[in-house]
Amino acid sequence: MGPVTLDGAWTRRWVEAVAAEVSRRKAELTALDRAIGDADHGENLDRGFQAVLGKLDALDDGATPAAVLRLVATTLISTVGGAAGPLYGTAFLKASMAAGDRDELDAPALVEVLTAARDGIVARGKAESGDKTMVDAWTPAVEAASAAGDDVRAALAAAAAAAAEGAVATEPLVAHKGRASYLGERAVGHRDPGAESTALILAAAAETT
Amino acid sequence: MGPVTLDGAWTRRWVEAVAAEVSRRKAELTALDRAIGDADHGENLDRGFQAVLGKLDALDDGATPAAVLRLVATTLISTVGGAAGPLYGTAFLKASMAAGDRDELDAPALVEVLTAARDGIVARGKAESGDKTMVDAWTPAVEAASAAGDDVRAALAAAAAAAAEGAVATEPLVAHKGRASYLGERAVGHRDPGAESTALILAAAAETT
Amino acid sequence: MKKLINDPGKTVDEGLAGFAAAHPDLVRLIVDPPFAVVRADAPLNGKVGLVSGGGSGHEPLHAGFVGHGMLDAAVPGAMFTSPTPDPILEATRHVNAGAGVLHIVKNYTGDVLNFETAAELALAEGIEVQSVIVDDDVAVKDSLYTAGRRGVAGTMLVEKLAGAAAERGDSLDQVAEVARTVNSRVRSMGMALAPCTVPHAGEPSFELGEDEVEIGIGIHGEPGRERIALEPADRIVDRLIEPILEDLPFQQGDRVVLLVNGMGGTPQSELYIVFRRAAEVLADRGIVLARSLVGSYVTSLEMQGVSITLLQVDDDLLELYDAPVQTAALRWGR
Amino acid sequence: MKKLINDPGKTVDEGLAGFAAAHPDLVRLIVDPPFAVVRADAPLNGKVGLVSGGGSGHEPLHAGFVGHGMLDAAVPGAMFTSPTPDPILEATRHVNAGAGVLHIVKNYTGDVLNFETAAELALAEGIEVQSVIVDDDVAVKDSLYTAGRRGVAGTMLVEKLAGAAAERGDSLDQVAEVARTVNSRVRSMGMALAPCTVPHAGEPSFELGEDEVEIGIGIHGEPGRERIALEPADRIVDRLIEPILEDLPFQQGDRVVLLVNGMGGTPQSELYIVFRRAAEVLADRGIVLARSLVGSYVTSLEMQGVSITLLQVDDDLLELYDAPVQTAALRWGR
Ligand SMILES: Nc1ncnc2c1ncn2[C@@H]1O[C@H](COP(=O)(O)OP(=O)(O)O)[C@@H](O)[C@H]1O
Ligand SMILES: Nc1ncnc2c1ncn2[C@@H]1O[C@H](COP(=O)(O)OP(=O)(O)O)[C@@H](O)[C@H]1O
Ligand SMILES: [Mg+2]
Ligand SMILES: [Mg+2]
Ligand SMILES: [Mg+2]
Ligand SMILES: [Mg+2]
Repeated sequence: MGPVTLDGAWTRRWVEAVAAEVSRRKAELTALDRAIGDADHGENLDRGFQAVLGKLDALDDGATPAAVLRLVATTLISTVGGAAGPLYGTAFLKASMAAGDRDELDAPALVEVLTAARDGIVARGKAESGDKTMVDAWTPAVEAASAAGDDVRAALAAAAAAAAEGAVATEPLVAHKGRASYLGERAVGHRDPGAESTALILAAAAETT
Repeated sequence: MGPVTLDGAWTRRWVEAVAAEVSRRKAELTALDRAIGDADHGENLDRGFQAVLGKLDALDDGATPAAVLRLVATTLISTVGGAAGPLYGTAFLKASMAAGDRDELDAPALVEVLTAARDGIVARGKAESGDKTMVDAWTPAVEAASAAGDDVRAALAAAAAAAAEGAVATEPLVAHKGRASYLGERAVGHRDPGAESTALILAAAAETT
Repeated sequence: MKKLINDPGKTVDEGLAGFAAAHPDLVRLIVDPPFAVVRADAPLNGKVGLVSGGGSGHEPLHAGFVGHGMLDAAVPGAMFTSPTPDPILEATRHVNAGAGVLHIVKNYTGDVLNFETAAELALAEGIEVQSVIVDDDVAVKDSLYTAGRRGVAGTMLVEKLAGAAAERGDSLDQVAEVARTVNSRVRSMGMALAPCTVPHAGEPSFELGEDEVEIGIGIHGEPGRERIALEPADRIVDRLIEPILEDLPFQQGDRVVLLVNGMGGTPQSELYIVFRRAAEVLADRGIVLARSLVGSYVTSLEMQGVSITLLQVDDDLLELYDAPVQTAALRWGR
Repeated sequence: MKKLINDPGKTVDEGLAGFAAAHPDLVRLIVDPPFAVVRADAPLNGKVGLVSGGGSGHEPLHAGFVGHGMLDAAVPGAMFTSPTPDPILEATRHVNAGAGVLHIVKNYTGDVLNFETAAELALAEGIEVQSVIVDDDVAVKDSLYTAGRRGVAGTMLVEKLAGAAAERGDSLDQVAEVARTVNSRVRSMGMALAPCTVPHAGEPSFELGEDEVEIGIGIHGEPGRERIALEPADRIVDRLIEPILEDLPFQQGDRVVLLVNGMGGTPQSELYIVFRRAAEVLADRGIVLARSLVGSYVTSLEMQGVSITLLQVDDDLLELYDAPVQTAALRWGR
């Protein structure tokens, strides 16, 4: 694959890819949530990203990454609801603020953006690593991206791989946050739906050219 | 079998046999009622005849057939409820009145008693033959008993056989009375539960020695 | 069968004991002979007494409607089985305050026969009794070839309006007349998505395939008019309301009370989806929605389904509908 | 999945449209942004506004409690999903009459976060907002290792008593104090015999074997504390009420409101069987049954099951409980 430039157009393609993937894997995400939650995570995210799709067209062609991210943030906040709505909403909002007025993101900027997103989630939801939440996909992703060096493509790939592993690694955990925390030991053996959707979002980023 | 005398003791044995049979076939009667009614006929009769059993002991040893029949009548009226309670209650009440102060019933008296029971049911429920009710077991039974001549045992056997046939013969009918009448054509193919319980009651009489 | 019960044979008794324990301000329980639920302050001097009853399993009907402005006594039978004459007679005695007693009887052979006997026995004791038979269910053809229409959800409106008439001091004749008028102007029809299970029977009253619904269901788990494939709610509402509208018939300019009644296991949101369509149909016909009532009032245990009831009202009936009522299941104005 | 719905994606909207059509005397519907149910006569000059809300599927909570003496607005989210901040903010604006607005929030991560955002936005507009988090469910351990106790059926008592306080003219601080006091004295626990099916999901939220029940169930179809073999109702009541009694703890001589709440698909007779045993346990402990409430108020669609709630009351709280309320689902005193 050629060199990738994470400009506004890329950001838009990425968001479109996320929307397509969420739609395709909606039932799977909801099934994860049925096991240890309330069976709506796929439905919630799909409602949100479909709304995002509907609003992307209204953006300027030359919109910056930050502008796209902000649109995602406000749309998720006003359409998703549940826990994931404010958490992902905050993540995209903080990401947008970190992106600032840059026209494109290089590797260090990407790390800043991912870090801001993760910190936003932690600030809102107060989850720590190992609490069996989406944080368990975000934190390894941030760390892997930082360690990946100056190649933004490599950073994205590393983040996606780490998020995927992080999601799998939630399976043996007892949950301490979110609905799954009501279950105690009974949550063991199930993957956290939010961690899985985070892996999906970052995988879509790595695959977006 | 030896000659039978339908005295008070016989009447009591017959009622005990009915109670035992209703108890044994409760589920079957209820299943018939489930198909074209409300799934309680076996339960209703069993509640009633169990109550009768509980009161039989209080009767004098020398109680006449009428006294036993009256006890059955008042107990069924006050414990069965539904359609079958008043109908069987009236049947036993009229039967008791027809038995009068006789110490035992010969064949003509038996025919009088059965006729009174049937007439009581018709007077209360207004059903005609062919309406797919217990009347379709009672009427053939009364006719067969009248035609059976002077042997009371033969009269009982004829009544039981005719009631059983009458119950089977309700199967192809559309109902015009009781809950099954709500079903129209959908009642076709099902036996009327009340006709079946009438057959049971008369079969028990034929078998009581 | 999974139920919150102890002994299947004791569900009615224990449920009533709980009911009486929860509402001592409204009712007391007569337990000998078992069972009747009587208004706590009965008999009320000079007031006509209202008694209804029938098989259990339709709660809150009838016990939930005992109280100021509605019934004076409710006589519950065994599950889905009309009560025997004894408790009906006993309830009649308890609520007789010298002005006579009205029996409100749903039209089922068993109910009619048992109330008939009780009324005869009461008359023999010198209690003046009148009976009104409720038969609002248009799912059943009223003809020589059936036991006649069943009494279903419209019964609660007969009880409400006749109860209000009694409360304002109407005579027995007048209260009976109100009950008959309401019965002549009320029509209902119901359907089921899923059957209920009577505790002592242990299995569902009928079977429905994964995509089937039963139209014209009764409230005793007896099968209905026809079995059709599941359809959208709006279409089902149309199937229920059309025969109702045609029957009276209800006409443009009529004012109605619309009762959307859950069969016991239906979520409230679905009742309101049904209500929405029913109100739309009425508006299309130029029929005026005077009052609305949505809830699970005349049920069949945990059956899933709904019934629609329309009552044609004039100013008098509306005044009776609006009059204060204070019962466990229906309450307004006090 | 058999339901009385049209489009699974429209059940909430259509249900609300029906609700508003049925109760124009009590509420009006704000549809932009969709959706909030607002008291028909809001804003009421000088009165503190009460707003609650949460995922749909728990009807009559919260919309059924909008009206005189209870909520000023209810904000329903998608099925089992907390609403977003926009409609919460819009509802807050509508009921603000200058005396401030109280948000009553069930303790779920999503509800807390979305109400938090709405409250911040409202404050930024100059509307005084306070929030009370309801967390009455003793099935969940309240510790650093969980999201904390859930808000379940006790929520309706918080809404009732805080609503009465607002109606009598209490200030925002006072109303919030009443809400917090009620929350500190109310405890609940629930169980399920059978799960519900969220329309868009199309399959049950969890599976239960033919003889299994789920103890400590939440109201979102999320699994409970433990799964046990079906037991008699009395034994199940004991399992629910013991942890409740121990928690506060409730003690001899305490006066309580006992709420037996159906989860949506439970027949009323079973609720009263449960009530009977619960009242018996209280009597055994010398706890005084001050008031009783039995019905399906805080539900999970058609889930079969029950929850028990105890609220410890004094004269003040009892006065607030008894104060007139006029809403679609709870009504007395007017
Ligand atoms: N406090 C929290 N911090 C971080 N993530 C959380 C927190 N609570 C829940 N989550 C995430 O949200 C996901 C559930 O989202 P969703 O199902 O859409 O919301 P809800 O739980 O309100 O139904 C969980 O799988 C988890 O990853
Ligand atoms: N009008 C009637 N005349 C004669 N028999 C009747 C009449 N109505 C009902 N029955 C009989 O009663 C039986 C039903 O009894 P049961 O199930 O105990 O009462 P219910 O119908 O009230 O549940 C029917 O099978 C029928 O034989
Ligand atoms: Mg969820
Ligand atoms: Mg029957
Ligand atoms: Mg019956
Ligand atoms: Mg949710």
